[in-house]
Amino acid sequence: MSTDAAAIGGMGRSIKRKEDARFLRGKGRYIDDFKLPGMVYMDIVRSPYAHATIKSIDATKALALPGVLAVITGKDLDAAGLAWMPTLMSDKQMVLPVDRVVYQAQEVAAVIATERYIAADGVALVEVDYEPLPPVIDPFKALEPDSPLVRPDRDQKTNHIWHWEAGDAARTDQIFQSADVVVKQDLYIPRIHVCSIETCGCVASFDKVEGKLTIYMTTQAPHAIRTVYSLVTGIPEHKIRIVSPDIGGGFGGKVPVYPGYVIASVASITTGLPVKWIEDRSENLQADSFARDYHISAELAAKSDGTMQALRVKTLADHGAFDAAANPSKFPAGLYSIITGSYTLEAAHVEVDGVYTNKPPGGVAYRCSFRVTEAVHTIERMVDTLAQKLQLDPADVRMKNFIPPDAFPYKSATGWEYDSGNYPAALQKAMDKIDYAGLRREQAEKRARGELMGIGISTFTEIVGAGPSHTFDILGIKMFDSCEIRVHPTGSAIVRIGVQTQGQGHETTFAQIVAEELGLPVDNITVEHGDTDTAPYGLGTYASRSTPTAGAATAVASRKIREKAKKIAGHLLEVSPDDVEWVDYKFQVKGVPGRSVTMKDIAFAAYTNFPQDVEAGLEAVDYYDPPNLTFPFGAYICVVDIDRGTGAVKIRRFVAVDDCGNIINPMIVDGQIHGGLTMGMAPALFEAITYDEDGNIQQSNFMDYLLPTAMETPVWETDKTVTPSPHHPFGAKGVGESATVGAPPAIANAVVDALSHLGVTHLDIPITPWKVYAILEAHGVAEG
Amino acid sequence: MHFEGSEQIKASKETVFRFLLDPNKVAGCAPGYISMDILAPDHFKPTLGVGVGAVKAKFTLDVQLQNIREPDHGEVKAHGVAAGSAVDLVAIVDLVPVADGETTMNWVSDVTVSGTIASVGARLLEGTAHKQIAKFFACFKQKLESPAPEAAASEAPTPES
Amino acid sequence: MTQHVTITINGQPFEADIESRLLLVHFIREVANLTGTHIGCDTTSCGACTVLVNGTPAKSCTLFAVQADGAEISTVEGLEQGGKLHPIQEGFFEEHGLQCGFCTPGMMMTSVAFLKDHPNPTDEEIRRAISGNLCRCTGYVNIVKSIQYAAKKMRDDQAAPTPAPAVTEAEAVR
Amino acid sequence: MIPDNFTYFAPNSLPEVWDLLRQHEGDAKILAGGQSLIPLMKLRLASPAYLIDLRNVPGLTTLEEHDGSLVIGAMVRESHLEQSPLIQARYLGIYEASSVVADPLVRNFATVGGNVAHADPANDHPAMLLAMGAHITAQSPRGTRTMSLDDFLVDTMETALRPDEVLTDIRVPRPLPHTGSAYIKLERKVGDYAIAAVGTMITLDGGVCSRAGIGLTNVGPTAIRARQAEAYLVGKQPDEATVREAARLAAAAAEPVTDLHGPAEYKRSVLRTLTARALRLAVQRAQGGGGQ
Repeated sequence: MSTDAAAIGGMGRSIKRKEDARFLRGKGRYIDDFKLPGMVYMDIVRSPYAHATIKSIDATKALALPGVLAVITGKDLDAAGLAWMPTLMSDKQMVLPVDRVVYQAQEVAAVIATERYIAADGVALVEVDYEPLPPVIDPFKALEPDSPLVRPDRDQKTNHIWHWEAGDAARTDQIFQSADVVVKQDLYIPRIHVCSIETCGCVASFDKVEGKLTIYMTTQAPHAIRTVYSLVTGIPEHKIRIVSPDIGGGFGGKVPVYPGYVIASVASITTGLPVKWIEDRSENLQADSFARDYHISAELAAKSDGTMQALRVKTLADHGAFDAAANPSKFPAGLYSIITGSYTLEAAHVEVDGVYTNKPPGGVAYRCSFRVTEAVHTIERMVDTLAQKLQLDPADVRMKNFIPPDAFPYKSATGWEYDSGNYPAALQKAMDKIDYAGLRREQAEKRARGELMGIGISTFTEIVGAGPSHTFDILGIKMFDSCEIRVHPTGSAIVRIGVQTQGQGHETTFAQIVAEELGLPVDNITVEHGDTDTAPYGLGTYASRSTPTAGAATAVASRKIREKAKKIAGHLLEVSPDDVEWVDYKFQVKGVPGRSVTMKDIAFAAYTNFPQDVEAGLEAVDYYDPPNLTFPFGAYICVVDIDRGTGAVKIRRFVAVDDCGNIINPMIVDGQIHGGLTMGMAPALFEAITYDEDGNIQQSNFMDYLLPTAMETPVWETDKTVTPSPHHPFGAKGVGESATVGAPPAIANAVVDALSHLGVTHLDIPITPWKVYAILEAHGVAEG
Repeated sequence: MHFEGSEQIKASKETVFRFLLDPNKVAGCAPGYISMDILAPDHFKPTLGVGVGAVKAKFTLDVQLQNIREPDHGEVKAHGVAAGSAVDLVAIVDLVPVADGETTMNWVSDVTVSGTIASVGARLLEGTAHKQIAKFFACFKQKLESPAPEAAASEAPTPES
Repeated sequence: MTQHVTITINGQPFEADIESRLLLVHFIREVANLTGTHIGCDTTSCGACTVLVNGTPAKSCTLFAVQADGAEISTVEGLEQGGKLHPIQEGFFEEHGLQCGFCTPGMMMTSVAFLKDHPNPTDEEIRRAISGNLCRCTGYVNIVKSIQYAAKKMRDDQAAPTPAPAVTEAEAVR
Repeated sequence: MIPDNFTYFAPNSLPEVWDLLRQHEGDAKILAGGQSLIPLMKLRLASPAYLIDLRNVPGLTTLEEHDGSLVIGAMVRESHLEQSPLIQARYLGIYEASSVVADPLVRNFATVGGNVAHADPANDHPAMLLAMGAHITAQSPRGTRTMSLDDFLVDTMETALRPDEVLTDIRVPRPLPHTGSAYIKLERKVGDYAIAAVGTMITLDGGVCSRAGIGLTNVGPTAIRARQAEAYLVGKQPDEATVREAARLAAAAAEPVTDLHGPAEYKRSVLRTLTARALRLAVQRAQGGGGQ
């Protein structure tokens, strides 16, 4: 009968993770670990060209190879009406091409064979005759009238996809006309790739007798995929089961439906055998959805005392050959309009134009909620640019322009209603922790000696937790999320959620929510997710939405159970439910601490001894539609040293003060921030995907695409402030991506700061040693 | 990739040109020559094992001669696919007589490599391609100037390995 | 093209006729059905496939199984002995050294071999030792802590060996 | 990533290796550590029909001083070299080169022989070994041949090794007293190839440089010996001005190209820095007196 809070393991405790038991023993079940009876393997023929017509595909030699069962081409899929599929952004995408390829490494045909190695041999034997076409690589040239068309299948004979804007153009222009100061900066946020260490893959298994298609799939959003599959194929939705097993990292790259999943499904239906398809790293990097690739031109208008007034931003978004981004339907540029950041601005106007090029499709996240990284990088660089122009300290400019703590809820110039925040407190904490004043003194001394160090600040505001459903949907499916809880007679429980973990620790944190709300020990609660046959419908995990949406659903479902439990408690305590109160994880008769019953007692009674007017059992479901998004924030300070002989940048210190509202599990939150910071540093200093003029990708594997190791990664110093979300059931906000969003500008600002006395105002990421060295050389301060 | 060069060959323009039009002779100079199908006098398919060190890819090229202006000018268009890669090549040869029995062969070549080789091998590609192409044209000079070329060169070339 | 090999994994011999080209990682995963060893790249960069070959950490995607004929392989499945987690497993659990868990087996195998030669490592030495293993989730901070935890545990166990298990921790990983 | 199939041999003696090389000339590749070859095979950029693994051939794992030379057997693993007390004590430059080859796991299998014989200009050992005046031993049925590493490195991934020859060891002259060596690599991350790297060796005689070796990594078709810079140093006191001028000359010997590892001009500039740093370090070590 212990109601010891430690044994319950509820909110705010660093409970060790339940899921670790299997991972530590090598017993995780990742997609490539599945082996079904009779399973065959699929491998994919891919285009060496970025743009070409397909004159013919000859599979004779491949089919002659013993063990090859079938070769599937676009013509085969076309016959079944499946050569194209919808993207999440109301565009369509080739599953397999019928007559032309539009990016390098595009899927051209699939070989099905009895063994993985034979499938690979078969791929090498498929002969495809191509006629190369001029590729469209530069998105600016793509918009020129004489540019070749990437998508002649469309009615619109242009490479322009869409125009989107937010804010008040007229008011913004007006402020710019009369502003004391205007700073302008072009920024390029390069194309990058999430590169979860596990690549994508699936095992599709069609049961001919039942007519049921089961797909084990690396997906962050199993339910949405089931619905889309049903709509596209016509297979009734109850005859489709999507199972998302253990996922070896998602970060947004496992939200889209890739052609491989669809081809494997078709292959299973046609062969009647389970078909496994596992990407290799090269395929993953070359063909799966990319992130970012925004060409930005930003202007900030301010008063001469540093008061920021208005922001004007124009953007070209390179989407590759299909708009296969994974944003809410009404937001082709995601939540990019959060670009006014943590600051009070009188007005803002932000525009984005999407454009097609002969590159792989995408525009998905890289551990970032819907284009927030691009927005944060822009505003945080612009604040520094302004400070530099006015010769003010960038910390002072931020303090001066922060939305004041008492101004929340705050309506931003682009229309968002920020739920809560205390930006000055977070920045002050970071400045104190890192000894900002001391660092500035050190910098001045070093500068006098010719040494280069820089201090960079980023005070970002995130926007996470989509819904609410009136604004947010994915292909029309509203962005709520769900939880279903069943409490068993002996006081243990199973919790099923509509979101899907990829390392965030849901099996632990969601159990903690229920433990906190119901007073059942966390050890007695099992959390399940990822199987559409059993889990309640949900939109999945991405964009830091699990805690704000399904986490809220879990709390609300728990509270529904508690409501019912209260009636049973009254019955057991022989008082009116109105005379019962929930205190210290149990129900007690009001004012009589000795007379109480635990949830375990009640659970047993719910099946054995319940009042006449109460249904048997103890379970609840909640579909939670958040009233608003949540707005986590943080203040990051980065210190870099620059090697004058090589231009190499070394992060000496990095302090991250995050505020994600109330915290379920501090250990897990810290881990999320460590990982997020590393994925923020990576594009700031190392990662980028580029193409040569023929459309050849230049970073097609981990030899060329540079994921940081433990040696390049600094020791992250984390801290927090807590400003609860006023509208979330337990005041939480979501945290998975904050650090990835907030870190890049802190690093870029630090490098620019180190070079600012040379007149440097900007460096595009990734900041390579040669970009820095060129500046040092030009100013005669390079060593050697 | 764009490459160009020129060779001084101690042979008449006509002799050089005849050599260039003979696929068997030219193929003998191709890097890593393995075999060849001749489909027409101006259309043939040699199979080459091209590479450097351990790196080697087997290409079957589809070669088409075009814009032949005897005995001054010829163009070659070639296209091949291998190992997730493709190569597209155009070469233009102009012959200029310089002295009695001597000819300058000016050549330019544009090569596009796509796919795995271009992505993975970019670091080594340009240097390697340049060397192979320069070797190819230098080989003409050597064969044309070597003794008793007529008899030897009319036979089918010997594969490299 | 095929060859008969005997490869001992976690003390159990596996015999098979295999193609010369079969990668050791595929032997482990598909012949021995030990799927704790993962594959994350094509270019011997990520270390998700790290196992011990005769005690030495190796990227098993960059060895042919025929090269390991007669070798003793240790994988993540062999770490736990007699129902007792290896200190490295305990360390990763206690210090939250894993998130998605995909790189974890390789990370732990590298660490086990490292700690044998470096019982009292600095954080810098640990970072260098795991620099052939990529992790995308954790930012490495907690992995370093996990390895320090294991180092301390192993030192403590060395100083005051627990009486019960017949197999010492050090032997367990061989 | 699945390689093409091949026939695998693991012969027990050099004569067996030679036999196999002769039987399958042109189609066979020697497999040492395989850390470069196997990824190439997985990408199907290399598809040798026969692989001849040297792992069972005796005598290729020597690592000792012998007859005035350090003998590094072709199958000595990078990690073995890195951990060898002999190398750490007397051949610091080689130690430093081995400790930056790829990553620690790759080094457990990668071999020094493979690193040199692959003749990739980005590999780390050749430049350091050039600086130290290393020689290559190649054995064939026709006998044993020794050549300088300079002669061995012909072009990108091309060596002077004949089809029937096997690289069996690398010999580095034992350093004279008052010799120091160093290897400095600039890489963006562990596991990456060098943007540029420099190996240096300096012997001092009464404060004057009596011998100098400088090798450059990944700034030309092969590892490059900076001859002019070496010649410039000899007979001079290695003061700051001399070091800087030598560094300038070394950079001038490079033939860098613009690629993912940076613009050619940057590489040339950074070579000056790296050469100067590696020379200073070598001089400092030479002044320390130990034969390093």
